[in-house]
Amino acid sequence: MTETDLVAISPLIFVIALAMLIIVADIIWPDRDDISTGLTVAGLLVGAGLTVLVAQSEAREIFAGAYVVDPLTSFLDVLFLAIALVTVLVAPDYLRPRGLPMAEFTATLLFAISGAMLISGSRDLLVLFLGLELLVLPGYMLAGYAKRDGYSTEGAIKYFLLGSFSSAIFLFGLALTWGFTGTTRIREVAASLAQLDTASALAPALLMGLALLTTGVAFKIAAVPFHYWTPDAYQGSPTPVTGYLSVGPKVAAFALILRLFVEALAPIKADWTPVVIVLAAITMTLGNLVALTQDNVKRMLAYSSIAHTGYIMVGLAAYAGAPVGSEAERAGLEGLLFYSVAYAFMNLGAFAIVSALQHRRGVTSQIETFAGLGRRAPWAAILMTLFLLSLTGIPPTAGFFAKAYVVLAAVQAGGWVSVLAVIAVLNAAAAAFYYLRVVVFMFMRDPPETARPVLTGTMMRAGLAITAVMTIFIGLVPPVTSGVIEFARVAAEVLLVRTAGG
Amino acid sequence: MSGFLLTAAETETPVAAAGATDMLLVTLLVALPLAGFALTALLGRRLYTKAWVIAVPVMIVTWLIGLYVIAQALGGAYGEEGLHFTLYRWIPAGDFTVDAGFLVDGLTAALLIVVTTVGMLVHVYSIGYMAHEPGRWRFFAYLNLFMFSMLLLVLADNFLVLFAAWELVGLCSYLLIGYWYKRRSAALAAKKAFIVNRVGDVGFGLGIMAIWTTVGTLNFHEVFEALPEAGLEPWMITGIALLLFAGAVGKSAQFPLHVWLPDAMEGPTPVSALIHAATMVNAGVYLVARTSPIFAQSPFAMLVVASIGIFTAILAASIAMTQTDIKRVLAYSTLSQLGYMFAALGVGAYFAAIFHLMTHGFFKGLLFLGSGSVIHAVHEEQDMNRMGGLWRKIPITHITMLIGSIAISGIPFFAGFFSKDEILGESFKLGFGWVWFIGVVVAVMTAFYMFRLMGKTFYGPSHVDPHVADKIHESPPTMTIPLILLAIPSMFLGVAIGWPPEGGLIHQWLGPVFHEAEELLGHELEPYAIFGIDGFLLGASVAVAIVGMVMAWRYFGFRVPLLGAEVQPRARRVEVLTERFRGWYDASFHKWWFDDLNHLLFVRIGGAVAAALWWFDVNIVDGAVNGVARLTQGTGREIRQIQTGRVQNYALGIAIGLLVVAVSYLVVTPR
Amino acid sequence: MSGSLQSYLILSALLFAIGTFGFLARRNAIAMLMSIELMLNAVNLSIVAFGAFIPALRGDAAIIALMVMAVAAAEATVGLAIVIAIYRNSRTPLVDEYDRMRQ
Amino acid sequence: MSLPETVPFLGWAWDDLLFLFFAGALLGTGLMVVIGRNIIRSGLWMICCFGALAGLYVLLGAPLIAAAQVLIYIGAISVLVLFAVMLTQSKSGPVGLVFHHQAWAGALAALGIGILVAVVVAGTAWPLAETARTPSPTEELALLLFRDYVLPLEVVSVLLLAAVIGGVFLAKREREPEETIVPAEPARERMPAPAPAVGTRELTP
Repeated sequence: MTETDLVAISPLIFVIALAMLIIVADIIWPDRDDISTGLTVAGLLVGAGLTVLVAQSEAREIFAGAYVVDPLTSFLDVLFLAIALVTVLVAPDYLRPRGLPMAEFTATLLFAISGAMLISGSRDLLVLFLGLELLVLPGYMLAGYAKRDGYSTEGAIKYFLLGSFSSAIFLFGLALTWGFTGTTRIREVAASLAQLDTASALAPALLMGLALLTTGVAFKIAAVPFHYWTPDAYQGSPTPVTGYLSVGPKVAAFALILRLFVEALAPIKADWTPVVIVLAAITMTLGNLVALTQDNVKRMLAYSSIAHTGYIMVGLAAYAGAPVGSEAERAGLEGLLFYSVAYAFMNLGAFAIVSALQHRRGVTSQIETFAGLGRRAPWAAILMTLFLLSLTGIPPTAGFFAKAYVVLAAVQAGGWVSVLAVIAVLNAAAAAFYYLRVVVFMFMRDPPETARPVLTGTMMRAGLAITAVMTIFIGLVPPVTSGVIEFARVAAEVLLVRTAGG
Repeated sequence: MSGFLLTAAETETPVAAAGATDMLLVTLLVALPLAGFALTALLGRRLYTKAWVIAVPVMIVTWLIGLYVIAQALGGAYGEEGLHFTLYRWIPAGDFTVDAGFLVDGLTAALLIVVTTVGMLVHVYSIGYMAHEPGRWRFFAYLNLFMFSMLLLVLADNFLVLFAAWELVGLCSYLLIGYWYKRRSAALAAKKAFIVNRVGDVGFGLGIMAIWTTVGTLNFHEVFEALPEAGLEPWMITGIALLLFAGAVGKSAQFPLHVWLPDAMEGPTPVSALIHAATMVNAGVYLVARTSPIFAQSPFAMLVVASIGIFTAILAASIAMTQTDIKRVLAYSTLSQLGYMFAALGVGAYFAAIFHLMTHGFFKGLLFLGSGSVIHAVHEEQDMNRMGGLWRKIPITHITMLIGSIAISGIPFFAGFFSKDEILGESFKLGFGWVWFIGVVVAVMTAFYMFRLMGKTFYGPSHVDPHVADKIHESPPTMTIPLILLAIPSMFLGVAIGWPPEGGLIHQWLGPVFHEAEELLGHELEPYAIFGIDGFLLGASVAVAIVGMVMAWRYFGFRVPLLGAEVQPRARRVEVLTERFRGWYDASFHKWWFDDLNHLLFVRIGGAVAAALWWFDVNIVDGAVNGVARLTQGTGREIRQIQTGRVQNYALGIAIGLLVVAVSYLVVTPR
Repeated sequence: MSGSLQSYLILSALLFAIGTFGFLARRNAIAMLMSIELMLNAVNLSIVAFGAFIPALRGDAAIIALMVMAVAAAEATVGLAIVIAIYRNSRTPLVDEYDRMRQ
Repeated sequence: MSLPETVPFLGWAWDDLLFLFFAGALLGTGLMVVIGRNIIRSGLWMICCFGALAGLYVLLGAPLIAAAQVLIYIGAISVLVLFAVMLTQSKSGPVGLVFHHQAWAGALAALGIGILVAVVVAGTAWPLAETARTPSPTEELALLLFRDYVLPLEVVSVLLLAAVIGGVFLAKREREPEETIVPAEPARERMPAPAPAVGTRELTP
């Protein structure tokens, strides 16, 4: 451990320190939500600044090659910090009326984010696993954060039990891979796998390890048929937590896939490509089909997030299915990263609106809650429409380009992956139906008699503003779009250069 | 920001006259309605009864700017290629770059004439029509948003912007059809329109993707230049063309995706006039015309376009003859006329198609607004069996609708005559005799059902509810003035731009646009011969129009405007048709022939076919659309059963998933 | 027998299967948690076995095994806290009765 | 006195006998954990299971891990689990309702996974493995821990901290919050107080 190591990893240390600081502050000034929230918001902004500063210098491996700070790390770290920021801005309006404290919430959230940041730069299987645990354990607690609410704890226990089950499976996969290659360092794993005889069959233990790893990560990204926990955990969680759960752990799990599958297991990508293609296809389709039948908006968005996992996996499949060294490989990864950014903001925005509506206790997330919103709270209705249109993939929103990128990458990759492109387009068309159903309720139904005005705090408005601006700007304003794309491209190239170099 | 704003495309140098002013004005053309939408949406509720004070003036200014741009474009100020400039680089991602660019050429200008004029008049009309509607700010906001989208659609210079606008007009149409959402039928109709359109959009989207992957650009001009040189297999060109056509079929409501348009009449009548008659439904025709260089490379795709077009024309016309809801007659009529346009596009008569699009936009807009005025007068009654004798009470509506009906029926020298005759004549001369023949049959039906509509509504004894009858009065000036203003082009537009045949203004305007497609098709037209084949074709179509019209008079009554003579309707005549017609037409062969044909067509076969087609439409096509929706939802409902809520079930699912994945790695896909 | 890597790995696989069975079959949340502990221990056994038979992994294995234990402890803490919280709400530790959210 | 080279009568190496003993104990106790009807007994069986595992670790030449196993698992985790069992079993906890009705399917799936993994690990020629065991030296371990694995070490401490903070929050009993005094809203999203009877279900919200 040297000074440069510490400088390079300073954003991560900063986030952890911030979490501890908030706990200490809460002990000194108990029950002061404003202090915790203010500290967190300021801290996250500083942390983002720090990440950008660190990103200016050369990419380097630190901690004896266990961690790396490269453009991909920076790209993902900034995204994670933004996700945390929006979540913290949205949360008080929901938590305060329910008597839930902010301090523990933000601290737990920051621990989870530090886990995500650990994954983003991890170059070691053990660090990867620990990062994953640091990501998901606070996630379980956040899901059960409304501990007096039966739905919240029910979602949490389901999430916890199944999550731990999948963690054990994932760990077994890691152990087999590790035992086979004899190293935990990702670079050396890749080098060891690259030396394998490409003509003959792989060792069964390696394939079994691959199967266990696939199952583990497929669970974390909520790919069908490992998605069961998603609807229950999402519906039960306090709404701001649902927003976070639907993007934070998902994007972090994709970061894990990038570091593990795209980097360490790249030499044997021909073996896992078919499974990814099949999983992507059924994930998109099933997510959409079931979302069609939902009457609870949170649950509908949960299924829709499964469908979005499928779209992101199309990008992964494009990378995996493309010939090594081809342009489509890069396009696929770029699409995956771009989609993650667009998805993070539009989905957080949609959940933020649901949170805002549930400002008063006892307001459900049933679709009837949205009836006549266009009349009652035009701004909320317009923003919700924006997010839903973006989720549908209607141009010129961010969601449209995200879909366009992954689909075009899939077409470029050719072969079976191009079939995925067609499935994705068909699914996008079907998805319009259930997203629009909410729009119908907002603009074409009368508000219920019992409806009371929607209240929003300043923080909530700031959170909504960030997500809305990003959703529009990524679609419409070229400097923003090209900035995100450039960033994604540089980040994607990092992985490709390294895998090509062995 | 200014760095990438308003830069003329480097590849093409617009002539000097098209300076920054023109670019600014074209940009304003889309920016103003958008601003109008934003302002109305934000301030709407405070404007209260005067919800229109922003939307309508904005539209009038837009119209004036539109007139200037149209004059410039058609006056040749923008050169043969048209004004083409890039607002900004929309998607700047390596090889996937798309510019938000505008293109104003003859075709765009032709569309602009219809879109801005009808749009402006419908806005004015809505002031009166929606006067008693609470919450009408919503209506005006949507209307402005629609105008923005539609103008963006016709001004786009590449497929992606076009697609964005395509989706936006669909969304606006959806919002406006469901405007009276408390009516369940309206909400259902809106949903149906959206779903059916999405089916077409999937095709359109795939077509755009196919274009991008084959030629690597989405700009219209670049695509048209690159496609013939890309060395594509013929089936690929056909595939791209048919995918694009799928989008057009959805938006323009052609068979088999036509089911949404009649239901869309649940929306307020100004919406029906603007979106579902004059503008949005034309987008499909515009798309096929705009991409004519692609279609021209595939004879098969052309054949498909022509067949679907002419089949929709006769299908819709036959149905229109039996409807009693005034707006539904007009809706089927719109389908039928759009079918004509596609038939024209399919045979390669591009000028005729756009010409008919323009004339139809005006006279169908007029007819719809007129029907709105009628509905208004008889207190929201749409059933023609409960109208009649209205001509005395609402004279302006009557006269203007009569003009519209004459125009659509193809009576010389009203607008529809020129455009319809050009479609039929060119079909025949280009060797599509069957298209011509069916087209002529449709012309008879058109004249018949339009004057049936006129007769049932305006002439003969009144069947209006006695309580309402006393209160019938002419609509306010905000409604009648647009009617009068639309009646003028319905009368004179044809002769103004369509005469002399094949040398009229419309040919000069659109010549450069369709030059490439015409060359690809290799069409060589004989010079127009009024005393030869053209005279015969013209005579034939006029004759059938008159026959249809006269028959309708006989059955449903008429009042000859200047002479003041009245033909009494004969309600029982349909039942005793055979004998009467035999006696009437015995004298001459032709008359006998028509007698027989009419008998056959309208009484026996016509009735049966119309009934069968109606049945087919309601049960099979409609049923299929609903069935797909039901099937999808049903599947979803089945699948959601696996979400039992029990952790053990979920865990078992994961364990089985793990086994399947492991077996697939170890057994199914080993190296 | 005791001198071959395979026998330890097979043992580990069997223990993993026992844990899996417990997780799939038991109704009690804490019993499920115990099953997960068994699974983690099975993995640990294979890790330590790798360390014993693969010279390159000698040191790594011990550290990884320690880390996995720590993770297991953290997981148990969180899991038991959640179990206690839900028990306060619904007065039953039987997980399959927590099925108010489904489909 | 020294032991004979091999196990008398059987001719096995002593290590093999120990392995068989611990392996048998491990699987037997493990099975008891998952099929035991009484959850408290299951917890006790789990402690035995962990003990057997510690024995195996010693056999594998990793006494440090064995010690940690005893300290962490038996000393901490098991006790934690037993406490939780006591906390949640006092009032209800019908002993008869141990298994889910789909247990047979679970058994099949677990058997499948177990056999598959066992066959696979047995059938693999581990490329780096040697036939002889090498004991892990403790000093080297310390060096590794603070050089190559310093990041994981730090992360684990953060992980434990996070778990403790969250665990305390979730498990701590709140004073009755004041909102119960405020007139209650129609609480569709909140759990009704009484526990549903076994086998009954409520409608999905």
